[in-house]
Amino acid sequence: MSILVNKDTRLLVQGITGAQGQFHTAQMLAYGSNIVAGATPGRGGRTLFDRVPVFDEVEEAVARTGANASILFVPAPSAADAILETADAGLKLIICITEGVPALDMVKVLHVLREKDVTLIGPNCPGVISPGEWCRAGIMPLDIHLPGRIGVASRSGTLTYEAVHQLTQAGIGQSTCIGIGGDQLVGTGFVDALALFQEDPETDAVVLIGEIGGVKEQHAAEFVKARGFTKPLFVVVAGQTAPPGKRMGHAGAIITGKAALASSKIAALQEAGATIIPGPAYIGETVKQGLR
Amino acid sequence: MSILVNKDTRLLVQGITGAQGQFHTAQMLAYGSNIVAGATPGRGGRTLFDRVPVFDEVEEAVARTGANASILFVPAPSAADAILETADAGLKLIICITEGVPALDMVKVLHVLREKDVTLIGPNCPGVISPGEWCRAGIMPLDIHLPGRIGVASRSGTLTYEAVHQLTQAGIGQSTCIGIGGDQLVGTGFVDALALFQEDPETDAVVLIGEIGGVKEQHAAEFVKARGFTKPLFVVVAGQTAPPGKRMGHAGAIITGKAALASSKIAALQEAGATIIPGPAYIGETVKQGLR
Amino acid sequence: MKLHEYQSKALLAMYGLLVPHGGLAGTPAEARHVAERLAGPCVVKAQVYAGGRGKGGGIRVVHTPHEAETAAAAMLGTRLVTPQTGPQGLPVHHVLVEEALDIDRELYLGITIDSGTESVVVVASRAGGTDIETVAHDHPELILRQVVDPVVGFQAFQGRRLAIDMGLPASMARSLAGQMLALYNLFMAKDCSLAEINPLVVTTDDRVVALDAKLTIDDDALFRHEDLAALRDWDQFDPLEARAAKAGIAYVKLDGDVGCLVNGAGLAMATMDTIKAAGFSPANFLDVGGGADPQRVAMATDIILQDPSVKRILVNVFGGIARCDDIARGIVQAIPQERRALPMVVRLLGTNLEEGKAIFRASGLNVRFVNSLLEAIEALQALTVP
Amino acid sequence: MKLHEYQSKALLAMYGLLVPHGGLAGTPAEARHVAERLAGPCVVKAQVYAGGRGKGGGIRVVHTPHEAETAAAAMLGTRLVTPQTGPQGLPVHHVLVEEALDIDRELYLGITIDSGTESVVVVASRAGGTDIETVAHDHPELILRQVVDPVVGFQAFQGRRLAIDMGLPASMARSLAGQMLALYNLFMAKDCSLAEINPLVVTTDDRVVALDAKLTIDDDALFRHEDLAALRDWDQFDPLEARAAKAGIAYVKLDGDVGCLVNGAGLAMATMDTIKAAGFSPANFLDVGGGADPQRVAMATDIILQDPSVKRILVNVFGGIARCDDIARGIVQAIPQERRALPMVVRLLGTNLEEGKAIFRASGLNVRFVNSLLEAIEALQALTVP
Repeated sequence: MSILVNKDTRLLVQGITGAQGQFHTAQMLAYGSNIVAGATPGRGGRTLFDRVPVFDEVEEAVARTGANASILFVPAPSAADAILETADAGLKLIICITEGVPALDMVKVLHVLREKDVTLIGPNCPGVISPGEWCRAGIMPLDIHLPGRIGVASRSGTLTYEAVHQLTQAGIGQSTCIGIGGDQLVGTGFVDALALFQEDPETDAVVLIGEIGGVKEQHAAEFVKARGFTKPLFVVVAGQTAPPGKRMGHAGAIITGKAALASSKIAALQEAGATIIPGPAYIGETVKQGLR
Repeated sequence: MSILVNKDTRLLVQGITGAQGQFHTAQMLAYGSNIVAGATPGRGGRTLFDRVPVFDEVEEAVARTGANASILFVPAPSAADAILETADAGLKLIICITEGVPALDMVKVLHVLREKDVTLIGPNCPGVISPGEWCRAGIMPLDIHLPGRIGVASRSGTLTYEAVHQLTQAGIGQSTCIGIGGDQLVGTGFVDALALFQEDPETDAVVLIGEIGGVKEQHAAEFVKARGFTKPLFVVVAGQTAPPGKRMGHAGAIITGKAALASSKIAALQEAGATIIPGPAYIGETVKQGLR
Repeated sequence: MKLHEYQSKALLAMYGLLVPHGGLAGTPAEARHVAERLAGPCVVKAQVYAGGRGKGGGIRVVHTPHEAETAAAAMLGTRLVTPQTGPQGLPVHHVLVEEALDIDRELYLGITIDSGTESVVVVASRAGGTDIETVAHDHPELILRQVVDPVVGFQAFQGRRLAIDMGLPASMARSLAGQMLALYNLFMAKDCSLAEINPLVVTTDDRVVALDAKLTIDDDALFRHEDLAALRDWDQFDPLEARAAKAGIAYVKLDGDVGCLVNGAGLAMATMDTIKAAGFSPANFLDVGGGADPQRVAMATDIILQDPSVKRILVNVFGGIARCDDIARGIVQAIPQERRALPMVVRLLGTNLEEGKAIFRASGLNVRFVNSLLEAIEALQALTVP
Repeated sequence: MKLHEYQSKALLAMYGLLVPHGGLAGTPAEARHVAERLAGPCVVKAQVYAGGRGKGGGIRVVHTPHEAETAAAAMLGTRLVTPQTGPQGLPVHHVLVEEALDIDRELYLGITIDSGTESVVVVASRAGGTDIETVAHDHPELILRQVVDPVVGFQAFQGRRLAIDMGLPASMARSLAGQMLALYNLFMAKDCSLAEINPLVVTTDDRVVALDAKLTIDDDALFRHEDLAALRDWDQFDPLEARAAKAGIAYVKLDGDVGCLVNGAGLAMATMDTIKAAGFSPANFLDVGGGADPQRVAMATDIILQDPSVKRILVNVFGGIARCDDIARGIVQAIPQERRALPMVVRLLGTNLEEGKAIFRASGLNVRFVNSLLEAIEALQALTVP
């Protein structure tokens, strides 16, 4: 088992005709993901990779192919529209890879999605992969994952890969790995991810990779303290050496206020009972020892 | 018993310091309504009628007096703000007398109220009165009501008074009378009112006074057909002689399309099993005979 | 509040919609000048607050500036009668002279507020250029709707969906969606209650152009659109209706002979129904509005009397707040000596009822008091008209 | 993207907020002219992308046009150092000369996006004129917040509530609420990520004026604000950071001596943490961004090398998509002959790893390959710097 995506996921790819969309569709197909349709406005009617029909509209794609989840590679200016189109078509899982979505677009979009009970992963995220189910709805490297029973949740893309790589090198397989996205506003936070992992009988423990900025890690700590998540939790927070007041790439990765400091986040999670990984280099090692 | 307002209603009056607010507050007090507070921004600190403290803010008025419902006599440009302020302060029943609220304001306000589960009566309505409970949260004449077991729901103000007057003259008392308001967009429709009357053990039958324009009467008919309302229902629809395409005062009272015609509404309600009152002059008479 | 076509199109253009090139003309010579500037076949369109102008001769295709001048001369200064104006027609003070376009398809695009969903809805149809209510009745499947979520507003995907469902090629869907979004932005910014482009045409060179446009602004929102409020063209109103509107009285001229003066729109309609039940026809709808103060009542009475068809009057004021003596004073004051014999049925409820009756009695007016609508029916039937 | 104070105030004024009378000056003479026009005591304010200007001598109160000229001359052309700029300071190319006001109270007003409530929040405090983060830490009870419902936007009642809770008289609450609404409208229309007025002053004659203003525009939304995007003042950036930003590389100069080149912001921070764990300090944060194509990698390498503090380099590119030979080529191409001895620890993962290694080996660069972050720590510790 796994969370969010599995063998029954029938994936739609929006923005499939763009360079990134095509490249990652090929990669997802190679991994084994069940991609049933693509959609790009104005580009419908063709078939890609000899098997993926492309539609103009999401509504039509869903009606014709039974797609039940969608992954978005659309340009940032169209991302809000594409997410809303997907929600309007009735899909309950949307994975938005797109980077650079305006924050005020997300304020409105999230308000609508909360009303409709739609799960959004991202935006500005690497997506979701469930290795044991051979379902990759994302852009992560193909060859670093190992089927297993550890969940991974992270705000960063490449740092997630790093964590997964260390786990796999240490012989520790993953149930599902989620990149929740680097933006300030994302659809699914650490708390949501932990709640899903808690319910998943095939996830034994979770590795959470935090970052400076925001209060997402503190929310996770509160959730754990409130017994919303009771499995072993391993935590690393990146950016311990980042100076305050400087923007570090991600929209969210800027330290403002004490709560945003790595040390505050680590303290909160430690108090909640999580095992603190001493640094990004020690993820595999720490989890391996902790699971003994 | 009654619906919406009763002896336990602790009423706040917003816009209490205006001419209309003061006049009707005096009338409501005279009737016996339990008015616990008033509110007008910038006019807080005084006491009206030797017993009603006035506050600047609704939040403060609620906190200090335990008000649990509010009636609004605010200028139309401020109505949306005042309704939202009241909902934000936690009140679950808001009666908006104000006429002339822009329709697009109401589109947004209603969206918020639906999310918060707040009951709004109006705008552009005469309010609600429960004669047996001596609670008048409205602007209806004081001396036409009679405590009893018939519910009244109407889109019009003075036509409601006419209907109530005829009932009282015929010796038929009322449980609660609601003017749902003459605008196209109102918080509580006929369907909501019928649902409340259905649940009220002290209401035996309902008089519904419809008008040309819109489809509110058809919605009521569907609700009755679906057995949402099963008590005796008496119906009159005003505007049978109004010519199509002309605006008749109310924002909503314009006939556009067949559904808006009085005849369409009457047919729908008749099919749903309602007793049709042959004309506005025959309300008391018809109900009296029907109840025998 | 309605706007003229040319006013509507100016707003459309401001919000990024394509409208035909053209210009407004108040004289035949100006119409010729506009046509000269446009250099090609033109359309001359009478500017009145009503549709159906084509059927009334209010839209003419012309091929030369001279023809434009002639067509404008035939319209300007006349009253245009269309199926929507009534027999008296509406005065034509301006014509709009526009380039004629080569049209491939005619679409319908409208935005309004839907009380069922309590939302703004965008309505579109491939059957543009005709009366949309007829289309809705005969071919409901041709009417497409998209409900707008108030949180995010109209979205491009909704526009593309409407375009594709109207049968347009996917390649045009994006630009049409853009036009719809522009109209939506206008609708919201200007507090419209209706924004209608019928037809929205696709030209043979694939441009999407608003050939006609009709905006109605929410009267209740005019307080925040003073610029628009100033555009109201009172000449397009029945003079009595205009006078009433300016005084805050809702008055609609009808074709019967019983004048009625009522407070409240619902009661006014009920009173009209009662007049009909008595075997008569109402001469008007009149809601004197809240409070019914003496000045307003006098003004309302005078407006009713200005209608030469009025042979009798039914007053139905259901007060509580209204003081009957005030109402009586207002009516008595407004009725001139020569109309004192006009039979009136008066039903009043409110404070100072006896004082009001006394004022009527002292006035010498031909008044019959009744206590209910049922009595009003009887009284109307018993009236002898002088 | 930050805006200068004068640019922010121009937008504030456009949205109906009161700002002090004043004018921008690029020369001391211009400053004198503005002061002459204002005729009274003035404030001369250096225009830089940083706060804390008062402490750095970037804000001067002057009483005559001559004093204004002198104050401007002292600022213009210098680099202003404030607690927020770092020791190198920021260049002053313009000063804002404004009327001095008689101030009764100083308030704080800010609008930003709160990730907790996923909403726009309006923040206000009676403790304006000071560092708001210090207030938030020392006196959290003085920080007031109102969450904005995205359906209806900021409401007047929220503004009145903030005003009253800040201790303002109810009589002023309405006008202050109006100013808040104006700032909210600006925030939404211009896609701000931060709109801050600190202080918002109440003058002794009860006017509410924005004495300072700081707007930050959401970089991700600049595609719909081309006019604002053009206002970016590259002179206010560290030259290397500016060059990186123009190339789409996220680079932040730090004070260590280990240059690092990484793909991904999270991994870049993790790499910095790893450098620290090895007992060194990072010279920079650098996220080369998606794809890591050879040109970008070369540009990133060159930017790192421009920093004279850099004594060694750690490359950490976790590919999948990235081709290691491309990355190797980019780095090799960017390192000039005289820096070839610079010790580098390289950790690559991706396709064509062996080809990449071969290119490094053939280049003669002083490269040590590692396979993991743990090995990177060891390798850094084992390095001998020439």
